[in-house]
Amino acid sequence: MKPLIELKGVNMVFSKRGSFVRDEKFFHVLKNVNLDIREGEIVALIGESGCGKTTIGKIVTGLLKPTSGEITYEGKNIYALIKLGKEFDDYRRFVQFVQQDSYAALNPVRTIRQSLEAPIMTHYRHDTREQVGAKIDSLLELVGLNPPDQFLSKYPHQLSGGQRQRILLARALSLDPKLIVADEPVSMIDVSLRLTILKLMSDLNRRLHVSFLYITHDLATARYIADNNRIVVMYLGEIMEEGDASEIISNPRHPYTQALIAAIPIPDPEFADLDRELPIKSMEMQSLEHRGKGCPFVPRCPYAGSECTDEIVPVTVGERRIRCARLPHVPVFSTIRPGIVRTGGSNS
Amino acid sequence: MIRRSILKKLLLLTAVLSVSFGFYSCDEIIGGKTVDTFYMLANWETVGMKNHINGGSQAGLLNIFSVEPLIQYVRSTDEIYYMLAESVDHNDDGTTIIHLRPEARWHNGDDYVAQDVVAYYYINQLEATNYMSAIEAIDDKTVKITWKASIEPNDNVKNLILAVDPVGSVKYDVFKTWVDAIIEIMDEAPAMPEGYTGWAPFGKIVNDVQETAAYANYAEFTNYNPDWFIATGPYKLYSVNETDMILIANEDHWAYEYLKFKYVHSYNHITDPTQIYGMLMSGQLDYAGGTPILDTLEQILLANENLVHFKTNDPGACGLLFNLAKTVSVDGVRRPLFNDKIREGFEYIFNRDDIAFIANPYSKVTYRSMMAMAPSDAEKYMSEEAWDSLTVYSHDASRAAELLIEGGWSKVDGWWHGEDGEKLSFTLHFDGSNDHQARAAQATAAQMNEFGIETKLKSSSSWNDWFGSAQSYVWSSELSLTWTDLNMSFSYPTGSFVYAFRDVSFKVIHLPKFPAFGEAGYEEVPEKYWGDLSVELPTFDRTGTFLLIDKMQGLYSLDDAEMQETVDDIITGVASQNWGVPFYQNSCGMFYNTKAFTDLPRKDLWEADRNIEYIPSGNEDDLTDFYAFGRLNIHFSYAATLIDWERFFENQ
Amino acid sequence: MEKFKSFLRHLRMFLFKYRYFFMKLGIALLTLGAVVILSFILIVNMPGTVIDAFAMQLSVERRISLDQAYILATQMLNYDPDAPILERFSVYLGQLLQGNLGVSIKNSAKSVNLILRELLPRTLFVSSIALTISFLLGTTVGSRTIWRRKSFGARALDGYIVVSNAVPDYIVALILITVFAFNLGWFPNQGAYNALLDPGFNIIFILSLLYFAFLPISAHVFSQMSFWSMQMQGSALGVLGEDYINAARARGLPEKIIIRKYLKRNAMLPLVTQLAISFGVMFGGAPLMESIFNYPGIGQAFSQAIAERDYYVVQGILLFVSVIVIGVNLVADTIYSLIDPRIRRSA
Amino acid sequence: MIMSPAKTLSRFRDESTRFLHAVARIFFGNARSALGTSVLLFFILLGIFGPLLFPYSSEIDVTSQLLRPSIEHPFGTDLWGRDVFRQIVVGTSDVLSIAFLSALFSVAIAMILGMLAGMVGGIFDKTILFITNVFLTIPSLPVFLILAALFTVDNPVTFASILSVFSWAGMCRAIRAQIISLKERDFIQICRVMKMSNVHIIFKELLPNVGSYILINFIIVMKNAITGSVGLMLLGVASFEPTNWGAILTTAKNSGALINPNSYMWLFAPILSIAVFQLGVILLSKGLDDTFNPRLRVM
Repeated sequence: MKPLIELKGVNMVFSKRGSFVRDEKFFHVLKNVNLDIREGEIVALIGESGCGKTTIGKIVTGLLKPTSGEITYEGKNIYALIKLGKEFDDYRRFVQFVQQDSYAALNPVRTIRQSLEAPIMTHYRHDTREQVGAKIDSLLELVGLNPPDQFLSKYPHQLSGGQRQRILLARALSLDPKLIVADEPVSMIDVSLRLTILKLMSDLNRRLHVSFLYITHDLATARYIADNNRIVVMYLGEIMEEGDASEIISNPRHPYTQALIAAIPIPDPEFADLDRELPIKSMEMQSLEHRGKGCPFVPRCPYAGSECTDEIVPVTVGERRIRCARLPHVPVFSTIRPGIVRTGGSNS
Repeated sequence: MIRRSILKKLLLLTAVLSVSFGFYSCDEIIGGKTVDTFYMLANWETVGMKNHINGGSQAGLLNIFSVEPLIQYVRSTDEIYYMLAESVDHNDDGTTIIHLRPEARWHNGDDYVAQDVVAYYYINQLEATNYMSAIEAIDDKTVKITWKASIEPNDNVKNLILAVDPVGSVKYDVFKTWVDAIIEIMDEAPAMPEGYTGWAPFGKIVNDVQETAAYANYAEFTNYNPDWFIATGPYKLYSVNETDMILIANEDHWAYEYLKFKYVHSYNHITDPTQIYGMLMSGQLDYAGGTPILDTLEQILLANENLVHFKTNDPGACGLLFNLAKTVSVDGVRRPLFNDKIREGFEYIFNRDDIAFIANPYSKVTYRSMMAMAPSDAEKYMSEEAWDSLTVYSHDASRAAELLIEGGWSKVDGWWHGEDGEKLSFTLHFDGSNDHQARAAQATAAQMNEFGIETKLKSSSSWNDWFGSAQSYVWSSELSLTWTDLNMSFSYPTGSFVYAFRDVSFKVIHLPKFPAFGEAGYEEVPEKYWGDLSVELPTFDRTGTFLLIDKMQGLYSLDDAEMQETVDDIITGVASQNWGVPFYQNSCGMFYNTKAFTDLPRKDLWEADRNIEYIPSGNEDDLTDFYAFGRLNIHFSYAATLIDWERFFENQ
Repeated sequence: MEKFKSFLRHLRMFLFKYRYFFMKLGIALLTLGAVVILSFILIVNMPGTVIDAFAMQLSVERRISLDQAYILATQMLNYDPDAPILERFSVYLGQLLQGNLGVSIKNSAKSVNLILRELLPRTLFVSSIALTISFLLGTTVGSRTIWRRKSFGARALDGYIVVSNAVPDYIVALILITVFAFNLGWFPNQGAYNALLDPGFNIIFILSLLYFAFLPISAHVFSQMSFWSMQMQGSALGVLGEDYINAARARGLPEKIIIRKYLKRNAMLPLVTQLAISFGVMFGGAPLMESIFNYPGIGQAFSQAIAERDYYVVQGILLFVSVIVIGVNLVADTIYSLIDPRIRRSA
Repeated sequence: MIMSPAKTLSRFRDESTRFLHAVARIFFGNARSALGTSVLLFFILLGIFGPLLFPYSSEIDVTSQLLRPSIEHPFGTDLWGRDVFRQIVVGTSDVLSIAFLSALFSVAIAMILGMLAGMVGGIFDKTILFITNVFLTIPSLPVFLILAALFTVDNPVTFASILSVFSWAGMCRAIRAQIISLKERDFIQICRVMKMSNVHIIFKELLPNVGSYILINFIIVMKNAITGSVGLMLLGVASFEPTNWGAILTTAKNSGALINPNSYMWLFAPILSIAVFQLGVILLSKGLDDTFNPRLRVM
C-alpha cells in the first residue's frame, strides 16, 4: 500500500520573542518525526498531553507549517503544491479534521445546517441548493443522525455531545476526504457513548475507505479503533515506537510504551492487588527548551545507559520500529506485567 | 466596625453643618443684603487681573466705577459730565485749556496732576492724539492741548473726543520709566509733512525703528503690575475673587458726599439670562440690563415688587447682513450669490413688525435699508429731504419674488433655487449671547423658510466668537443676524460710520478692499487707500459718485452744513446698495430696585405701571426724561449714574 | 566594564520585575505625546487667526484702527502666523518642556499655569468629593441589592438607574439649580465661597466651600451613582457564583458580613480601573456642568476660553486635563496590579 | 435521497418565518426589550409619519405667543407662536438620524478597526490599540467644542461624524478582544482546514458571534449621541434646525422658560421627549443584554 501522507524528518520549533528585559526562548516541540499514513488505514497516535501529538495533527491538516522537514501527499511535497494553488486546494479537501471539543468546533450562533452547508457550497460550487440539501441529509444519515430534519435547524448547544461529534464527522466527510485527522474525538463525551462513536469511525473507515489519524492519550480506545491497524507512540515530540496495534499492546518493546501500558487500570480483581508501581525511575521530565540529541525518556527510563544520550537509530523489527538504543537490555513486557495482555485482549 | 459608624456620623455632621452654615451666611450675601450696597453684574478676568486698566485684562466694576475720564459722556444721549476736569475751554487759536479739579486725587491719596494727563495720552496714543499736535502741562492742575490745524475738530467733537478716554488710569510716578521713554521717542520723531492725512499722533511720524521701540515700550508698560489698582474714581477696590467683586466709596473723591452707595458688589460671569432673571426675582440684584420677552418680564416684576423696568433709546439697529464673498458657479463662471436684484428682493421678504415684536416688543421697526447709522440718529442728522428720499420697503412677498426672479433665482416645488439651479440652503449666523438678536434670528429663519428659502441657524457663544468667524474670508455662513448699524461710541454722526466702514460691518459683508501694502497692485493705489474700503457710491443729488473713504476723512472738522451734506451723501449712497436688511432699532432695558436706588426718575410712571413703556425720544419736549433715562444705563454712563448730580450742582 | 555589565544585568532584572508598570508608563508617555501633537494640530486649524481676533479686540478697546491694532497684536503676542508649522511646533514644544502651558492671547499675565493653579483645586474638590460619595454609595447600594434581586429596594434601584441614565447630567443640573437656587433659594446659584470670607484653612471657610459646592456635587452624584451601582451589580453577579460565597453561606455567616467582607470586597476590585475612567469623564463634562452652576472651576475657564477664542488657553487646559486623566489611569492600573497579582503576570 | 422542490421551498419558507420569529423573540422576548422596542418603534413611526399627520408650519404668529397647553396645542406654543408638539414631531427624524448615523459611524469604525486589529495582529494591532488609548484619554466634550468650531456642523451627517469621533474607541477595543479570543476557537480552525474564504470567516463565522454585543452597543451609542448632541446645542456650537429637540430646549432655556410658568411646557416637552426616548433605548439595551447573556454564558 502506498502512503497517502508522509512526514519526513519533521521538526517543529516554537519561539518566544525576546526583548531588552527577556531573552528569546525556543521550544523544540517535534524532533525528527517520520510518519506515514497509508490509504484506508487507521493510525492511532498515542502520547501523554504535551507530547506534540496535536501539533502533528495540525501539521498534517496544514494548519501549522513545520520548521523543517517535508510532508508529502501522494508523493508530492505539499508546500511545493501551495505555489501551484489548485492542488493544495485538493489537499485541503482530502485531509479533514475532527476536533476534541465538539462544542467549540461548531459556531454557536450558526445552525447545524449553516455549518454543514458552507463547506459544501465552497468546494462544490456547481451544486444546486437541492443537491446540497440532499447531500447533507445523506451525510447525517451516514453518521447515524436520523431523521436529519430534526437536527438541521438546531443550534450546537441544543445537541448532546455525542450528536455534536457525529455532526463533526459528517462535516469532515462532506468534502469526500481521503484522510480524517481525529484529535481526541471522544475524550469529552460520556464513556457510554464513546464506543458508538469509535464504532462509527471504524465503520466509516471500512465503508468509505477513509484513512484516519486517530490522536489520543487513551490506549484502550486506540487499541479498539486501530484494531488490525497501526499504533504510533510519541514521547516529548519524538516517535518512540510504532507498529501493528495488537502487537504493540501485547508486547510493548520500548520502555515508555511499557510504562504507558502498565498505567492502564485493570478492572479485574484477579490482578487488582498486584504491585501497581510503574516501571519508571522517576517522574522527572526533560525540558523542551534544552534538549540534547539523545533519547528524551532518559531521566525516567530505568534501563538507561550512557549510549542513550547519543543519536539514536530506530531498530526495525518487521513492521515495527523501536527507537531505543538499549533494546536488548529492556525486559519482555509480560515478565513485568503479567495478565495485562490477556485482559486487554479479551476486551475486544 | 466602630470606625465606620463614626465616619458616617462625621460625614452627616459635615453636610448638616455646611448647609446650616450656608443658611446663616447667605443671610449676609443673598437675602438680607448689606445696607448701602448696590448689587449688579460685571465681568472680570478671574486670573491674571492686572492692577491697571491698560494691562489688557478685563477689570469689571473697576472699569466702570474706578477709572475716570476728564469728561464723561452718556453714550445714548451725548450728555456730558465733568469728572476729573473742572472746566474745558476751547480757544479760537486752536488750543484747549483744561482745568483739573483741585480736589482730584489718586486712590492712594496723591494729587491727580496735569502730568498724569500728558502721560496717559503719550503712552496710549489713542485716536484723540491723532488730532493733537501737542499736549503739555502748564501747571499741576492745568493742561493745554494744541489741535492739528489741518483736521481741527469742531468744539462739540473736541469735548466728545476728550470724553472717550479713561484718563485717570496712568499715574506718571508709577509708570515714569515707560512714559519718559515714549516721550523721548516722540520728541525725536520728525513732524508730519504739510497736508498729510494719515495717522500721526501729535503730528509726528515715527520711523520703523522708533515704532518697534514704541511697541516694545508699550508691551512692557502693559505687563507691569503695580501693587494697587491705579485709578482715581469714586469707588476703590475692597475685595475681589473669581465670582465676587466689592468696591467701597472713595473718601478722597471729589464727589464722595454725593455718592449714592457705600459699596458696590458685583457678580462675575453670569451670562445665562435665566440666571440673571432668577437673581432679579430673588432680589440679589439691584440693577441689570436687558429686556426679556414680555411674559418673562411680567413674571420677574410680579416676583419682586421692588423692581421697575426702564427703557431708553439704543443707538443701534439689528437685521440681516449679506456675505458678499459667497459666489455661485454658472456655466463655469463664478458670480456673486447675492446680486443687486436679490439684495433688493430680500428687503420685501420679511414681516419686520413681527420680528421686531418678538426680538424686543419695545423696539422701533424700520422698513428702510441699511444706512450705516441708527434710524433715529439718521433722522436727526440728515436733511429732511434726504431722509424722505430713502426707500421705505414693505412686507410684500410677490414683489420680493419678482425681484428674486429678476436676479436669476427660481422657485421649484415651493423652494427657491439659485442661479445654478441648485436648491438654496442658507445658514444664518448670530451671536447667541445677545438674547434679542437670538430671538430675531429664529423669527427671521422662520420667515425665510416660510418664503421658500431653506435656512438653518448657527449660534456663536460670544460676540468675539461670531466676529472671529464672520470676518474670515472662508466663512461658511451666507447670512448673519447682527447689528446692521451701531453707534459704538458717542452719537455724533461718525460713531456709527466707524463701526460700519472700519471696524465690523464691512468685514462681515466682505465689501471690496483696496490692496493692502504688499498685496498685488498696491503700488497703483495712493498710499492712503491701502487696505481700506474700496466702494464708490452715488451722491445724494445723483450728479456723480464719491469714494466712501474720502468722505470719511476729516468728518470731525466739518461745520454743521457741510456735515449734513456729507451725511446725506453717505447714507443715501449706502442705502441704495441694500447691503443689509435692518429690522428694528433696539431699545435698552434696565431693571432697577426701587428700594436700593431711591431717586429713580418719573416716580409717577412707575408707581402706575412698573413696566415703563415710555421711551423718551430726545425731542425738545421730553429732553429731561431723555437725559435722565439715558443716564440710568450704567454701561452707557459709568460712574455718572451713581453720583447725585442734583445735590452736587446745588452745593457748588 | 564588569561593573557596567552587572549594572546592566541588575537593570534588566529591575525592569523585568516591574515590567507591567514600565509598560504602562511607556504607553502613558506615548499617549501624552500623541495628545500634545493632536492638541497642537487642532488649535492650528481653528478658524480665524489668533491675531485677527486679538487685533479686533484691541482696536475696539483702544479705539485705534484695525491695521494698527494688528501690528500691535503681533508685537504683543510675539507670534508670527506666517511661520512654518514645524517651527511653530518646535517653539510650542520648547515652551511645554519648560513647564509653560501657554498664555492668554489677551492678557499676558493670565497664563494657563496660573489658571490651573487657581481654578483646578476647585474642580478637583468637587469631582473628588462627588466621585468618593457616588462610589461609596453606589457600590454599597449595588452590592446590597444584588443579594436580594426581587426586593423592593432592588426594584427601586433599577428604576433609579434607568431614569438617571435617561436624563443627561446637565438636565439634572438645570433642574437642581432651578428648584434649589432660584425657586427655593436654599443654595447659591453661583460662586465657590462666600466673598466676604478670607480664604484660608479654617472651619468656617471650608464649610462655606462645601455649601457652595453642594449643588454641583449633588448633580454629579445623582448621575454617577447609578453608574457605580450598575457596575457593582455586574461585578457582584460574577462574584456571587464563586465557591467562597457559597462556602461562607454554608458556614452560616450573617448576610451582612458576607456582603461586606466577601461580596463587596471582591466585586470592588475590578471597579478600581473604572474609577480612573470615571474621573476623566467628570473632568470632560466639567465645562457644561460648571457653566450651568456658574462654578468657577477649570471647566468654566475652558468654555469661556472657547467662547472668547483664547486658543492658547484652550490648548493648555485641554493638554493638562489629558495629562491628569493619563496620570490617574496610570495610578489606577498600578494599584490594580498591586492588589490583583493576576494582572501583572498576564503582561 | 432526492428532495422535491416543493419540500425545499417549504423548508426555506419555514426558515424565513423562523428568522422572523427569532427577531421577534430577541426584541420582544422580555418585558424590558418589548417596552424599549415599542418606544423606539413609536419614535421611528413618529419620525416617518408624524409630519404627515401633524403638518408643521414654521410661520410665526405673534398673537399666539407662549400659550399654555390646550387641545389645539398639546405642549403649548413657543415664543414665536409655533406649536411645540408639532415641532417635536418634526424634529424627531432629525434627532433619530443623528443618533442612528452616529451609532452607525462609530459601530462601523469600531467594527472595521477592531476586527482588523484582531485578525491581522502584530504592529497593526498595536497601532490601533494605541490610537484607541489616545481617544479614551482625551476628554471628549472639550474636543467636541473644538471640532464644532473647526467644522461647520449643519446637518445630521456632520453632527453624527463629530459625535462618533469619540464613541468608537471603547467598542473597538472590546470587539478586538472578542475577535482575538474567537479566532483561536476550533470552529475557526476548521474553516481554515476546509479552506473557507476569509470573507466567509469574517462575515459568516466571526460577525454573528459579536453581533449581539454590537447590537447592544449600537443602541448605547445612540443614547450617548443624543446626550452629546443636546449638550453641544446647549453650549451653542452647532448650527441647527429650530425643530431639533436640543435646539428647542436651548432656545426655551435661553428665553427664560425656567422661570415663566407659561413656558414650562415649552422647556419640558423636549426634556420629556429626550428622556422617554433615552428610556426606551436603555430598556431595549438592557432587555437585549438579558436575552443574549444567558446563552453567552453557556459558551
